[in-house]
Amino acid sequence: MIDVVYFAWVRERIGLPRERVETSATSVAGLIEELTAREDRYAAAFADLSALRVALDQELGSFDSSLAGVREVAFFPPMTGG
Amino acid sequence: MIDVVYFAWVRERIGLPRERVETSATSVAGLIEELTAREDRYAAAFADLSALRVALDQELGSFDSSLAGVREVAFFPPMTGG
Amino acid sequence: MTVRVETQPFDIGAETNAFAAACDGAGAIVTFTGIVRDVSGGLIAMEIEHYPGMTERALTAIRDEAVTRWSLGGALIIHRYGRLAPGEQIMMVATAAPHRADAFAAAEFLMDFLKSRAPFWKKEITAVGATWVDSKRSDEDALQRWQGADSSKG
Amino acid sequence: MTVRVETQPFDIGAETNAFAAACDGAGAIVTFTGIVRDVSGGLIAMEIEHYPGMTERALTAIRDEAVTRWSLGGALIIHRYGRLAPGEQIMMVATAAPHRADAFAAAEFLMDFLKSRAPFWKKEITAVGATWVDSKRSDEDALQRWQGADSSKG
Repeated sequence: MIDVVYFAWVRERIGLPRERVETSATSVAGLIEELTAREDRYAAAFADLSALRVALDQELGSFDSSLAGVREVAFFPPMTGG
Repeated sequence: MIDVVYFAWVRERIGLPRERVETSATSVAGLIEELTAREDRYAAAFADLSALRVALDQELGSFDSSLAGVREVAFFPPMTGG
Repeated sequence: MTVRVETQPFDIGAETNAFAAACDGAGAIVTFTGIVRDVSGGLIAMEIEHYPGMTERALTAIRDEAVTRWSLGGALIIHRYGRLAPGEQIMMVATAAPHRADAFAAAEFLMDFLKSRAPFWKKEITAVGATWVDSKRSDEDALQRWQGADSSKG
Repeated sequence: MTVRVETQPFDIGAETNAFAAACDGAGAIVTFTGIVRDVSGGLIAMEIEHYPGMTERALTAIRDEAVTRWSLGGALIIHRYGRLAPGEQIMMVATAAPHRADAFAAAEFLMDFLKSRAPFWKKEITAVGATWVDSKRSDEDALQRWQGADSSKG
């Protein structure tokens, strides 16, 4: 089980801010594949990975990152702070 | 007749902040020559021209600048504002 | 060396004075304040979302990196989230250093990293709808100037 | 678009707030404040001499040049003269612009020109005597980066 959190338009497209996901994926890319296969709203959110960023336990990561030991994965668009 | 004003250590070395000078010099360099010839304190102030700056009617100039039409000449060390 | 993430408005002047008072011995203080701009003329509000937990972590890391790169007498980051009206302050950074070059460089560094590496997202609310603000290529490019110079003193 | 040359202390925070309030529509505000530093530990006071008339003229010219180079929503220069104690503010500049790059560049430009082109001279008073502060080669060098770019927009 892993916590998956969404922000900004990713959250809006998927329709929820956070969920617990039962997954056998070992990488972020694997998790995205599983989610995309679930429902259209996930497929829509993950359609263009170049428009997405990922954080693993609140540190920026990449789609290649391993999920080993990770408790929380976050998906969001490029940040626009400041 | 021209007003000559001095600032910072130039003022201290010459011993006055401002004086009216009767001069036949046509350039700043000519004026410096005249002043230097006057007294040791002027010679001391003008000994190293690389350590001096000049302003003509409150605009930065150079030692080559003409005195034609100039009412006020200022001598001072490099500025240290800010 | 403060990092604050909060919803309520802050007083730029009061924050600046408090920062200056806390940075005893600094010769140079630089502040940057970002303000909600109504670029197109129809902005009702800006909504700022953030990632609680990661935000504080990211801001602290950025602040620590600035303190490592330059000899700072102080560094402050305040960033708001929630609903902001046009003209309200979004965020501010302040840096204190013995010399102005370090204070300026550190403030620009903080801003460049805040823009693209702190988990905030802005949404503009107008009468005709709401739009997520796109990240700017120029902001991503701005980060490049700090790469490969980790040990440089500005 | 204010230039002030004065002896009395100013309130950095109050000046920053007043500047921000006057710069309606600006997205980015940068301030720089210079403070009397007691570098060697024995400073009693700093005396600042200036050239009345030329000072205002020089500061106004520097401010006008900054406004020409960048699209500024506002620019402020305050510089004190007379006798200042360690820890007192010497001067401040503030710039407002739509975007942060312009606000930062304009503030650094104002500072670089103030340092070497505005007719102020500093003298440090210690228990053992008084010394005129030498101009710094690095300050003169800092001006070079603004040369030959008169028409560039930062």
